[in-house]
Amino acid sequence: MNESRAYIERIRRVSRGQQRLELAVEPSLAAILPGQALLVRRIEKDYDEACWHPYLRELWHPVESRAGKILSVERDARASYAPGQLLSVLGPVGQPFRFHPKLRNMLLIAHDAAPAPLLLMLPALLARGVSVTLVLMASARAYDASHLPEELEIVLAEDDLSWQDMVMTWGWADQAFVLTRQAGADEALSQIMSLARERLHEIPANFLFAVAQRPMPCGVGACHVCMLQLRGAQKLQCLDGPAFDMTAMRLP
Amino acid sequence: MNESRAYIERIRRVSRGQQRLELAVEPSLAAILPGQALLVRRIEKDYDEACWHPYLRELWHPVESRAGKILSVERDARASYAPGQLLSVLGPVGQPFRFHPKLRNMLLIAHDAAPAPLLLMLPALLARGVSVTLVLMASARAYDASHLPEELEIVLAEDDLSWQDMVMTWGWADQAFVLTRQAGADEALSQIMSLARERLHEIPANFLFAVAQRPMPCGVGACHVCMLQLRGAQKLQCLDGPAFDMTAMRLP
Amino acid sequence: MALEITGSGKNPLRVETPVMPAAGTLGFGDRYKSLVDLGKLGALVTNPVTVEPWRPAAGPRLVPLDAGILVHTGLPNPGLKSVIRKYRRRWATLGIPVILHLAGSTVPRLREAVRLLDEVDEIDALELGLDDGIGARAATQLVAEAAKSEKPLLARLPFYECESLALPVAEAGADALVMTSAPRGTARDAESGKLVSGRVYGPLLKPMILRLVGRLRRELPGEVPIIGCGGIHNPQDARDYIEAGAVAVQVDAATWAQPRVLERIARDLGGWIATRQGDALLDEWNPDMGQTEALRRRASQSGPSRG
Amino acid sequence: MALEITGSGKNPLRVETPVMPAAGTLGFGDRYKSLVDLGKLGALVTNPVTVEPWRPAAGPRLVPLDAGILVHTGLPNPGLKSVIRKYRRRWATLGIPVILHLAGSTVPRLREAVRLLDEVDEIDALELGLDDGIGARAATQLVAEAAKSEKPLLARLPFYECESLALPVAEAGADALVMTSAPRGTARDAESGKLVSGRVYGPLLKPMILRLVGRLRRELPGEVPIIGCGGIHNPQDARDYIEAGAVAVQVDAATWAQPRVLERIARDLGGWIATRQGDALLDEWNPDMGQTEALRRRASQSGPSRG
Ligand SMILES: Cc1cc2nc3c(=O)[nH]c(=O)nc-3n(C[C@H](O)[C@H](O)[C@H](O)COP(=O)(O)OP(=O)(O)OC[C@H]3O[C@@H](n4cnc5c(N)ncnc54)[C@H](O)[C@@H]3O)c2cc1C
Ligand SMILES: Cc1cc2nc3c(=O)[nH]c(=O)nc-3n(C[C@H](O)[C@H](O)[C@H](O)COP(=O)(O)OP(=O)(O)OC[C@H]3O[C@@H](n4cnc5c(N)ncnc54)[C@H](O)[C@@H]3O)c2cc1C
Ligand SMILES: Cc1cc2nc3c(=O)[nH]c(=O)nc-3n(C[C@H](O)[C@H](O)[C@H](O)COP(=O)(O)O)c2cc1C
Ligand SMILES: Cc1cc2nc3c(=O)[nH]c(=O)nc-3n(C[C@H](O)[C@H](O)[C@H](O)COP(=O)(O)O)c2cc1C
Ligand code: FES
Ligand code: FES
Repeated sequence: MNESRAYIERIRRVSRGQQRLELAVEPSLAAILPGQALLVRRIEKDYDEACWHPYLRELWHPVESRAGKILSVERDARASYAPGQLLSVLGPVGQPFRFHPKLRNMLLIAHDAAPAPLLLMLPALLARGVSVTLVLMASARAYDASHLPEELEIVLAEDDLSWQDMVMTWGWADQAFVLTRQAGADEALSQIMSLARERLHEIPANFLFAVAQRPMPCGVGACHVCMLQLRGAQKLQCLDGPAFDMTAMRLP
Repeated sequence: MNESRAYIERIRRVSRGQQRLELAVEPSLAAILPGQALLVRRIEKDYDEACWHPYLRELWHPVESRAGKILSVERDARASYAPGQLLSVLGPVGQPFRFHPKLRNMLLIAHDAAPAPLLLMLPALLARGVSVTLVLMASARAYDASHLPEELEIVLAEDDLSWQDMVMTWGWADQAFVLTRQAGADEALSQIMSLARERLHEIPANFLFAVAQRPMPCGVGACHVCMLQLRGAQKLQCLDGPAFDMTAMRLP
Repeated sequence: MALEITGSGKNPLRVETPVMPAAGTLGFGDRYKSLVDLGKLGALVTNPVTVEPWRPAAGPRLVPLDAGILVHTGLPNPGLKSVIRKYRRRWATLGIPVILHLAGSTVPRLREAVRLLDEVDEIDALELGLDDGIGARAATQLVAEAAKSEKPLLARLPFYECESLALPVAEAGADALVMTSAPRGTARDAESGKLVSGRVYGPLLKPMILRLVGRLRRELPGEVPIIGCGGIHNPQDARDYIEAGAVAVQVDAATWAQPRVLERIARDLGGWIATRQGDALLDEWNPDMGQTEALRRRASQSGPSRG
Repeated sequence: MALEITGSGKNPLRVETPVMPAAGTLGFGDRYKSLVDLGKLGALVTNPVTVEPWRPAAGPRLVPLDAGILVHTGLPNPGLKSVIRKYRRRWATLGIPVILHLAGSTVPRLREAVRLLDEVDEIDALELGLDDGIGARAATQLVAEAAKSEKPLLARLPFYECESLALPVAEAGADALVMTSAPRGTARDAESGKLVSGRVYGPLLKPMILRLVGRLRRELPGEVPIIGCGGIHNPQDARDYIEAGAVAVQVDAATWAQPRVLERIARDLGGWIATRQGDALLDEWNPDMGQTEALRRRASQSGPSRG
């Protein structure tokens, strides 16, 4: 975790709803791992005068790392950015995802949220021959995934969050990561958890992970805004997250 | 007085310290007269969402009007602007300067302030053969006037605000406009007034004008922030100004 | 579909939309004509008027702040009689109720003011400004005196004493409480290096005053209407005040920054309230509408997250 | 050249620079290591600690505001004993004084807390957080109990009651007054549509709290030091508090937005105070220096523009 300066080197519209920003970053940041993210402020000068506008840093999710100094992040295409924009970057924030050692089949679920936080794992997993399925649920079904790798299987869930071959997908998966928006996360996770239970009877530890997306004012474990109450333990999303084993969560 | 949209069409660096922005404005604004100004907000979209950042509109001084739809304003070169920037403009603010009907010699004084508010009169006066002298005082001596018309006589005052040929300049002048910064305006005006008195014995009405530069939150006479207490009368800079006869002012 | 925004004692004050300018922001109805369609507002609240003439404050009057401004005008005005003489004809033509803001008074002066005002048909209500630091005793004496007017009385409470004054002022006869005047603050004028005292305006007032409105709506007797004022910059800000329990709102410094915001808020709230009152279904008359209604319903199911 | 920032009763608390984090912003000295050189701060004020463990608040904890944020964490912490056990070794290595912030207490709990704390050499002072809405009686009882500690006692006053509590709390034994905790407010969480209650942070707090500090500095006995806290985002904000009469300042949410701001303010004020104390001439050690000194001198000649 460090604060460093970066800038936007290039902007590419990659699909209907998404753009990718290529950031020139310090080498330490280019080594970021899947699961980790950046807390970013756009700044005018090297010294950040108006650090109250806005107060909260934006959480940017790297989706690709290149040449040891370029990170691509994926952002909603409606946000407007300019090449050359100077950035103050806090990062890396969070713990890398811990993958199953014998991972063959990965299930990714994005519920009501664009899947950017899940994408950095794709190059490495696909290169290792892991089959990856990305299920888009609720408003995430509108996500235009045309720019994602062809080997990735994309599934659109029904309104009741089910999908064709759901039994098979759950059965084959060695691990699953579920991304939700902050609002209503508990309800959504709990619904997905019951779906999984129906198919699997028992959910093992280290199998089903929630990827949390609370706002993070400090990103370093000081303000306690991002604290989660797990069964018997309190965890900080910024230090211990973003992935939490859903079997340890207190869901409604 | 109206609110309208405009945008920055072109930006030119005109001298060491100054840039000129060419604004595409509504035709009514292009007919602005010397003395009048614009209250400007830079906005992102047509509807101005964050009208609190900043609260105060900037006071922009047109220095040239062209083709019935382009206004040039002069701004400090350190401020950064981009072509295409959308603006919300309130204007015209204030009353036109009232020139002496038989004006032959005009004395302009800029004390501690860049002379932009005085420049829009130059094209018309010089074209009519009026001789115009611009005296730069205090920090205004650093103003780089190399882009101003050649017919304009530029004089740098001494530390005590005197200048060579001062007696003559005061004697010849049919009218004088004195521009000061808001801070310390009263002291500066009072000092210049006594200098004038020394040279002229008696100062006639409609001869010596102060050009006021208080901040103006509303620009339409509603908030009373810009009110001046003159002898026996209260005047609003935004409605009655910016020029006030110095013989009617209560100076220290 | 007029809304009553003062309590039931006197002829209630009726507005077509629960949105008006805060005293001191819009003049006397003679300014802003070319920028705001005054007829689309719920009412005009005049600039503050004192019984005797007041002169403008000396020294810096305004300090730009990060996300706000500090203002100290000294409330210059030519005194009540002149104001009435000068503006009554204009008020008659506005087509909306006129609320005269009375500032800086004593009991004898207020008596005089009420006598004058009750003769002026063009004025529909009084708003009494209570100064910061005023104790409950002084405040209730002033309010009781002003309440002798035949016209409905709004009392504008100071920010820091809003909680302690609300009940006594309501009991002393105010027909509505305006919460609040802008808080006092101090800032350095960069030009002169001087510290300047004045009132502070900015969007951060909204969460603070919204909380006061919500708390006091729960604590005060139901018949005392509350008018919310502080940091309103868009229709959603205004709706939040109404949902927290205000019957109406006053928009302050936002009008200076962007005059069209005031009219837009007035139009938006007018339609919104009409729809709510008539218990109509969500409709498409306003693009922001559906979402806010949905928010309101969700919010009213779950309530505030604390206390 | 150490500065004393608590009154003379006990061993005074000495700092090298009058700048520290506000309770709740910097953790317990274990976070921010890689971002802020803690040794350059005047002191560490810990996150709030309660005698019993507290759990995090349910529901939305944060609402982004225009030019601010609203935060409600519920002050989760594992309780005083655990905190001491967990962090005392770290505190010993920091090289700056440690001020433990105690929150949410009763007299018997405070008695227990003081007993525990007086045994911990790694803690140099106590800061007692007084909750909003606390009356003068309850506040003075808590302060009198906490003042029995051998360590200097800072009392953090709530925003809305700061003026009424300052004198009684000082008289009850506080060695310094922290003005103030962030005001409470309410805002709508856009994600859930819920109204959320919490504390409000933003630059607009500064003019309001600066005024309180200035007024109370004039009204309180000279021996009670005031520590200013609210809306500080740059060195000039901090200097303004010192010039208004504070001996030191606490920086709040700015640290989250831009951690290097905290250290920069600490370095700047450290040098500035040293120069002022030594009555040195303006010098060039800091680029902002000359101008501010000039402003200070002009300001001290002319004073604030109003009473
Ligand atoms: C008899 C008298 C005459 C005064 N004459 C002047 C004058 O000519 N010029 C001047 O600048 N100041 C005068 N004052 C001082 C005045 O009280 C405030 O200092 C000043 O108006 C504050 O200006 P402001 O811009 O902060 O207005 P604000 O303080 O913002 O005024 C807002 C509200 O505060 C209330 N208020 C303000 N001051 C008072 C007060 N003193 N008593 C009761 N309510 C108050 C008003 O009702 C108003 O609603 C006078 C005070 C008194 C008692
Ligand atoms: C016995 C007891 C146990 C509680 N346990 C919890 C809990 O486990 N989790 C929880 O969220 N809330 C608890 N509360 C409620 C708590 O009082 C507040 O509602 C909550 O801490 C406010 O959270 P905040 O983030 O706004 O913190 P803040 O209100 O910002 O806390 C800031 C300051 O307020 C002071 N303060 C806050 N609350 C109190 C209080 N009740 N008494 C005295 N000072 C106070 C603190 O000293 C602190 O300096 C408890 C209250 C009591 C009396
Ligand atoms: C009769 C009278 C006339 C005043 N005239 C002025 C004035 O012209 N300008 C001004 O700024 N203040 C004026 N004041 C205000 C005082 O300077 C002071 O600000 C006011 O009494 C409030 O004081 P406070 O800010 O300490 O509460 C006047 C006060 C009184 C009582
Ligand atoms: C013993 C006790 C435990 C509490 N635990 C919690 C808690 O876990 N989370 C929470 O948000 N509030 C908790 N509260 C706080 C109450 O819900 C309430 O917010 C608090 O008493 C302050 O109320 P007020 O906001 O109306 O002043 C607790 C209160 C008490 C007395
Ligand atoms: S973001 Fe502050 S503790 Fe996690
Ligand atoms: S700027 Fe508002 S009255 Fe002149």
